[in-house]
Amino acid sequence: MPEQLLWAAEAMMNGLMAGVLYALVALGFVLIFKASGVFNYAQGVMALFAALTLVGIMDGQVPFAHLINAVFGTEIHHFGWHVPAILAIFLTGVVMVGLAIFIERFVLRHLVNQPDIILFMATIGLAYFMEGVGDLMWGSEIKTLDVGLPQGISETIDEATYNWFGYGFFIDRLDIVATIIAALLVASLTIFSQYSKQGRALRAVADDHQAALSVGISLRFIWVLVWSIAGFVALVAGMMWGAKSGVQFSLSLIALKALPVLMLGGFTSIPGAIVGGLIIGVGEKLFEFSIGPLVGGATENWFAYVLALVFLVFRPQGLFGEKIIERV
Amino acid sequence: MLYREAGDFKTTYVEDGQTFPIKFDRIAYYILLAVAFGVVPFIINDYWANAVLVPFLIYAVAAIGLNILVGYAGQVSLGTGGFMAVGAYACYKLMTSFPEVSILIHVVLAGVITAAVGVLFGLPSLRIKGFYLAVATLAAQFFLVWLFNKVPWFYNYSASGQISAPERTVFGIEVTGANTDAWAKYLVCLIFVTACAWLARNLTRGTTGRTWMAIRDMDIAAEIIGVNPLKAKLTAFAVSSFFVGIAGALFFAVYLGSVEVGEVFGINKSFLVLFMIIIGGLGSIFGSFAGAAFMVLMPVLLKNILVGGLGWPTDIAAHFELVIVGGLIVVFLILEPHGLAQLWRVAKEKLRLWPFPH
Amino acid sequence: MKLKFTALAAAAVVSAAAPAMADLVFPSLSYRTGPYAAGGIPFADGYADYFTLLNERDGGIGGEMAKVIECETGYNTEKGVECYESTKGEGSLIYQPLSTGITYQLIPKVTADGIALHTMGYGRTSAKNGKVFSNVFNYPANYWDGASVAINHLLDLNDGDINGKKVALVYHNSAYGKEPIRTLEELSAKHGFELTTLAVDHPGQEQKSQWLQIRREKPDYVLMWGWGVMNQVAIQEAANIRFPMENFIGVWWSGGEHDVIPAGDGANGYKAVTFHNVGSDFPVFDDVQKYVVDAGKAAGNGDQIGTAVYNRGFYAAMLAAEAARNAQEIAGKSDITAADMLKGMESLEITEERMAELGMPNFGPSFTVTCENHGGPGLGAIQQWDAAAQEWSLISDFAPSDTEIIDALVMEDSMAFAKENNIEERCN
Amino acid sequence: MSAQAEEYVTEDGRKIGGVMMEMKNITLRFGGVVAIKDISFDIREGEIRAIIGPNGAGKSSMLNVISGFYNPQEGDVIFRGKKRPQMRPYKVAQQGIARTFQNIALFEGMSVLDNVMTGRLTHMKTGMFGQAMWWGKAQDEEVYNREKVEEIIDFLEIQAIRKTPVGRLPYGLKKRVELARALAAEPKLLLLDEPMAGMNVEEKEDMSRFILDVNDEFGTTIALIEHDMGVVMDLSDRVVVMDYGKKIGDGTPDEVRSNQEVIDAYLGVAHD
Repeated sequence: MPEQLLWAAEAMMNGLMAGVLYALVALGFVLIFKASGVFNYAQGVMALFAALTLVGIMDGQVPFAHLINAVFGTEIHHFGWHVPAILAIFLTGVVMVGLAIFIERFVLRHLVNQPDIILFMATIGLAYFMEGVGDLMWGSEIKTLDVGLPQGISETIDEATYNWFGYGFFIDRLDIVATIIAALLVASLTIFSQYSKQGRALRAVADDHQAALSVGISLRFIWVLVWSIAGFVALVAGMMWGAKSGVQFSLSLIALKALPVLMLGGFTSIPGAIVGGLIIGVGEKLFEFSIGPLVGGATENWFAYVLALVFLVFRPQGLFGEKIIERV
Repeated sequence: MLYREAGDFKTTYVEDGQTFPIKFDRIAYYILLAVAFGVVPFIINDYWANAVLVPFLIYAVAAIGLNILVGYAGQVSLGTGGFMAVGAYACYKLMTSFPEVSILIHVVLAGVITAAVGVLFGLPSLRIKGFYLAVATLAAQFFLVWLFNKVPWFYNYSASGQISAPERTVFGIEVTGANTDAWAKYLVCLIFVTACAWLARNLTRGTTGRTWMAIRDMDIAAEIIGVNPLKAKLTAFAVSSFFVGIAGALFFAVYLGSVEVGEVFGINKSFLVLFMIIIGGLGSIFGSFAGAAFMVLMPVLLKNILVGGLGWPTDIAAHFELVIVGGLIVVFLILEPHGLAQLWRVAKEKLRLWPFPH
Repeated sequence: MKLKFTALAAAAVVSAAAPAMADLVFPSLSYRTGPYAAGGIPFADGYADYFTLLNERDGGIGGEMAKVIECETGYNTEKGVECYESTKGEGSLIYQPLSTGITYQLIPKVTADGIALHTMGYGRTSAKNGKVFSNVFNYPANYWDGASVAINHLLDLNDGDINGKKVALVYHNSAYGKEPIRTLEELSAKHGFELTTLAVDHPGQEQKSQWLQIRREKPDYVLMWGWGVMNQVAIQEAANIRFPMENFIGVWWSGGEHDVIPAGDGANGYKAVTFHNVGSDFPVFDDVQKYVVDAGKAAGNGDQIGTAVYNRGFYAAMLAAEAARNAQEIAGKSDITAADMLKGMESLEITEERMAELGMPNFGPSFTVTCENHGGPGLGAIQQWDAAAQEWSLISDFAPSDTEIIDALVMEDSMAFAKENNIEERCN
Repeated sequence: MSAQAEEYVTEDGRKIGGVMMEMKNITLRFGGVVAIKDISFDIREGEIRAIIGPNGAGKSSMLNVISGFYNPQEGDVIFRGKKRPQMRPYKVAQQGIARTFQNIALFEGMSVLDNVMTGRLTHMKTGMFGQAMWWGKAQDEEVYNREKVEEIIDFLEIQAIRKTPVGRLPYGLKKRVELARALAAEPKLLLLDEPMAGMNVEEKEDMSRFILDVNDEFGTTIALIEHDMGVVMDLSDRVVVMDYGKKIGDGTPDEVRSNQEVIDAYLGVAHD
């Protein structure tokens, strides 16, 4: 049935778009894991924190207003100004760099050479901490994020596909923008890591900590750098998702969407994150489209994991990994 | 010099292998058991039982279970919530299908069923390792929760999708349902905790424990010296899930009385139990208790201090609670990555020498 | 260090357990944190503000000061249990747990402890049957009423004939979300509309698949049982696919300001079922401004007054206060106990006159509670969102649900519960 | 092939029996790389058999084939007259083949005693349930095996460190603990992968003594890889020489020493 095929194609297109966003979040994980061996569970909360900060700055909210009011009995809420989106994004970027320095200074520096699981746990502690601080700073109600991103159906595509196939595809304009931004981000990150001095240092550290140290690369600088980049990636991800749902606690759960991508693509592979994201996005949408109605729907959450799991059982080295030769 | 081991010689291998080789520890342990069984049930009230002790004991069972898998066998799992749900739903189905059978048997059977499910989801561990396995167990977490939510048979087709524990008695004393006395709840959980801790201790100090630890420390070498990795990993999943299933069954039947799977056994539960064993100490039964105590008591204590004691608004207190718990976790990991159990060990070593440190 | 910890623990527990009687205690199990804080904050504010108003303006209820003990649950069942256990010893009269999970927890507990539980527009629907659920009340409306009221609205729109129309239900894939399905199935059999259900898994950030399906299948109407972030995303996605918003009806938990505002103009025309009035255009709010907000005693910033969920909390407090007043009359004393409160609730009568007296004319439906019927008549109305004015308004009167179908369902479910738990019917 | 008789008694009075294990035309590849190329040799009951060769000759791969860790693409492994099917390493261990590793592979998180006890896993028979109950069978078994292990601990003179976590031990002791673990299995065939690598002369002497004692007292057949030619020639009854995955020599130490190909390989004559 051609109609079914068209629908499947539409689901697939949307899956690809969703996949790009998953890839973006996964990218944040990969960067940090590559450079510091940390499985950063706080990535999702970083997205929430970044988006909260962005909205807070744009609306001129007073940080910790609720706390200050409760302690001093004052009634302050807003500075009364509105910061343009571009400037606010820049300022949020600065805050995320500050956060990276804070994390390096107070957490990572003290946990050098600890086992992976300890570092992983530390980031979970960090996630709690940042969630609490974010709430204290900006309040826990839902905030509307409007940085001027377009939303809604893209009529051009709708019309074009209608003329071609007799069925108009639905593509969200936000998704298109997100795809472009994500693609740009990935490209610039690749260029950065390939051609800049810091990028080379980054790759050196990813390859071998000890060797990198011995040729005079500052590990601390690299850590601050990757956490800053990851913070910025989180900001972009937070913006994309926040534009749709408003900025709220649930943003932090997008980390869960990135984990199957990591399994599929590998914790250390940037191309893996991208291709993995696309596979997961398309896979879960197609499954929900085809099998979902038969089993009652709402399958996307677990299907992504099961897909990655099955894939790994048959190919333990992941998407782009070399075949593992075990040695003793 | 109260706490010492000098002069406390072991003349047989049996004595050398016992759980508390130091006499002082042994006495302290028996006193603790005596107080837990003989004193606490008489002074416990609803608040202490429902808000502190019962959840602590149940989480301790779950933590022991997860510690076997993560701490002893080295297989990181984030599916604890899902496995607890299996225990809870198995217990519910058993309770409603065979009302004449004792609830205690149902709880144990729920553990057995969970063990079977655990083995099933443990199979990928033969091919997948480390964080990849951890993420893979999330598949179990999400799938199981989805399943129990989706298939009405599991909740007896009730309109609400909630499962509620009917009233059941042991020796004529109610242990589930609304009219259960605080002490009865407490005692049931205490019995299970004691039994589970004893079983776990026996398994981990003997052949099975060494098999698990060998797999954890170096799986390839373990296989070459004769450990069947399939058997070792799957038994770890089975035993771990058995305990986790018991914890889930108790959580549902004795502690909460009614649950909805997504809310109670969601992914947060998995992380919470993982927290417990890491804060408490991986590969330590004592650590499982310490971690459970820490994670159950800490929020209650903070809440009572901040809201009850200092009179802060509840939301600010709740936010601070997150900040403090998160901060404490990080501080703990920095100060003592091997958890409370290691802290305790170090303290004991200091005590041995005290007051003559040289 | 260890000593200090124990001492602190002891001190904390003592302070938690110390009874402070004499006031009328209304515990408020709120959630100002966590994923659902956006709904929890205004409700808790409204609940607290009403009692503050009574204390400040009237000197309490019947001369007794009302005391609200707030306890943060974070929408977490275990914390809810802790809250219940730590407050029940303080002479609490009525619990409003604000979460289906905690409600199920507390149903057996309050029954054993003899305290009233009021679950207004949530919780266990079949608790309406007072013969089985002695301590649980869910007036004035429950989920099944909500589903029926929504369908009634569709009947009104189509001159009473929705035969062959396609209705889709988008629901949160949880016990809560599944509540209306059974009722809708019965109604679909009765009225001949075609029902499709679309589950959205928690948390609901990603709903492309569901809305693509809606776009393909073009249902005439979409109903929603959403919660948390699912609401905002669903409304945004509906706007994205250009689904006509006036054909999109949410339950009351999908009908707050915070649910529609993030979608901006796209949300214009969206409807929701409600069992209480919206807006700040009531005389009582002038008093709130005067006695509570201006006096610096408001629970929140004071800017939530009139929002849908604030009003719901406010309304819940009003019903609780009225029940307490009724209980005082019956008991003939002002310092009532939890047992008196139960009697007060079981014979509660809310009339139009009484609401007008309270400065809240037409704030909710008028109804009476009896021993057999703890759920009232199941009256609901439809509210609609005006994106330009940024406000909800009622577009229908409070009208009854299809009691014929719902009562049968209530009976079936409550009887099953009674059988499972060996409960004898009362009120005979 | 070596020209010795089927069974004989060595000068120092040890009995060398018939063929215990025979490697027949073994070829092992990793992708395109050939690690072992068509090698055949045998190991006899009771002898000390050495495998030598320059770095990258494929010695360790050969040991891994024997212990079942690698499965050769071609060739047969014949153990005690029966062709061994492809089997997992733990099954090989259960047949009575134990080994040590080039880069020590001890269980760092466990004590010395526990490490050595793992060596006895193949002798533990109590089921899970029995172990969970502990009292009775499991405890008896534990004590019996503990006694066996204590014998080995005494034999290798590591009594003082039995409760020490392995991670804290110096290199030489770790090597000894690893030997203890392998011995605890009471193996029929013991594989030693560079037992003396990284040791000083004194430690080497100790280790050589242990190896000879093991062979002498328990009658254990030993196959070892070693770089130190002096040690190899002193210890072993027969030597296989490998180079670039091929066998270039096989025989008694004296025979091998005079083999021209071996001399070339060791003196680094260019391959043509």
